[in-house]
Amino acid sequence: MADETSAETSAETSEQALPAPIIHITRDPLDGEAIRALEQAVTTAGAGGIVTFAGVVRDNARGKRVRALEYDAYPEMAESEMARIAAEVAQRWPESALAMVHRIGPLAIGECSVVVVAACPHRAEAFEACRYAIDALKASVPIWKKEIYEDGQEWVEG
Amino acid sequence: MADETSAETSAETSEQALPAPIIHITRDPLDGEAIRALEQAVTTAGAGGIVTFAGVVRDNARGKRVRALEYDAYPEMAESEMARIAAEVAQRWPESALAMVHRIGPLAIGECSVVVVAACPHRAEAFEACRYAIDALKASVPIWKKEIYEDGQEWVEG
Amino acid sequence: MQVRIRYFAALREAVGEAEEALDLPDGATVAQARGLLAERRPALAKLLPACAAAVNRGYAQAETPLSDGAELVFIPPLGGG
Amino acid sequence: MQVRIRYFAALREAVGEAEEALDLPDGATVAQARGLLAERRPALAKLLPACAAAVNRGYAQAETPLSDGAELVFIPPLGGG
Repeated sequence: MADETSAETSAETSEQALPAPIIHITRDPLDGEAIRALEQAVTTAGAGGIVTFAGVVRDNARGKRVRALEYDAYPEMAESEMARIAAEVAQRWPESALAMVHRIGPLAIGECSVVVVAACPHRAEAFEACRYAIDALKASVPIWKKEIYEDGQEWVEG
Repeated sequence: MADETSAETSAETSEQALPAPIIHITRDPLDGEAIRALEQAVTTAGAGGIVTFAGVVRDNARGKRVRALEYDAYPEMAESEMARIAAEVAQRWPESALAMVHRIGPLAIGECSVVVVAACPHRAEAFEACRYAIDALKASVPIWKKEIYEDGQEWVEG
Repeated sequence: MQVRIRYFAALREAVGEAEEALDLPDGATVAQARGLLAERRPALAKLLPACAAAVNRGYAQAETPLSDGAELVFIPPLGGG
Repeated sequence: MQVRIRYFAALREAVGEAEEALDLPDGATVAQARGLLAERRPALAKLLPACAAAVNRGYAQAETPLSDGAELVFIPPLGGG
């Protein structure tokens, strides 16, 4: 819109620059407001589909009643692994914009532990990029989960 | 938690009932607050993964600069088709909870036209259910899109 | 018998109305209604071939018979999402 | 030479400390550090075999040589997400 004479050549891909990936390990709650802010931060005028994954603390796991969770991270390496994943996403889906935030510390049932947002021109890419990023995060980012039960606690995989 | 003696048998699947699907055609904005409300409405204590798809009005399409959009619907049939899709999702992913809302009327660039939220115990199901629902919506729900350009307008497919 | 036709999107703009009543012979099918409408409404003749049809708010085939009072809608190519 | 070992999650709870310095012969590998640590820290002996290793904040192989001042972390099975 800023330069109408260039509308014809620039219409295919929006001329707004893609935002850099947002990567954080945080102790702050990932509440609705925080998730919305991430979505807004990755959404450009050329984004047609936004896929958000929110991982939430469930009340049960492996047949056991979970009362609460605690996440720990190796924060410097976690952020560098997340940056590596974001670079892979940018290479595979060049028009994507990505946010990945993982919360650590104590979490209650129903609270959000991780958010991944992918914004892309089309929905197929947005689903694929978001799924790729959360799968890669779970596979390689040094974060750990301790489940706290009625009668004990355990660091668990997955 | 309400009945501790039944914790062992009920731990695998959370005892909280799944909410009924949320289905709407609306003229109200699908802003951050509205999306958050949908996410909360489908999230039970057994939900571990929530996938949200938001379709957003882009500034370009098919090489043309889009100034704004207008959506029209056959509202009664649109809602019954969406209910049919929700029933299919419930059959394929029995532990899922789903919300599908499509906005109609005039929309500006960057505004959200459609939101689909799927909440499931695990992330793979949530991605699949959300993707299935938005793909099915686009394939069968009677909603139409008029693109408004600098120099004209057109009802377009897809 | 008579069916109620409702128009949406490109069809409504072409017709300039949101609905109308269409008189049909008893037992007429969706295909017959489509043919009659294309004759009566030249503005629709080019649009109707690309349209699906819905009877009483569900998709219908060309050979679906209509009944008195049915709601018939021709559905142009979809654009939701 | 000396490397800095940092402990997280189950390893930190087992050791009761967040980090320590480990003296190693020059040119020692990740595998040698792991062996030495299992001897010095019996609490870790059961946990270390399931751990990956990271040197200077990137995943490393057993045969990766360490250098003086490196940061070495044994990474228990991941639980992020």
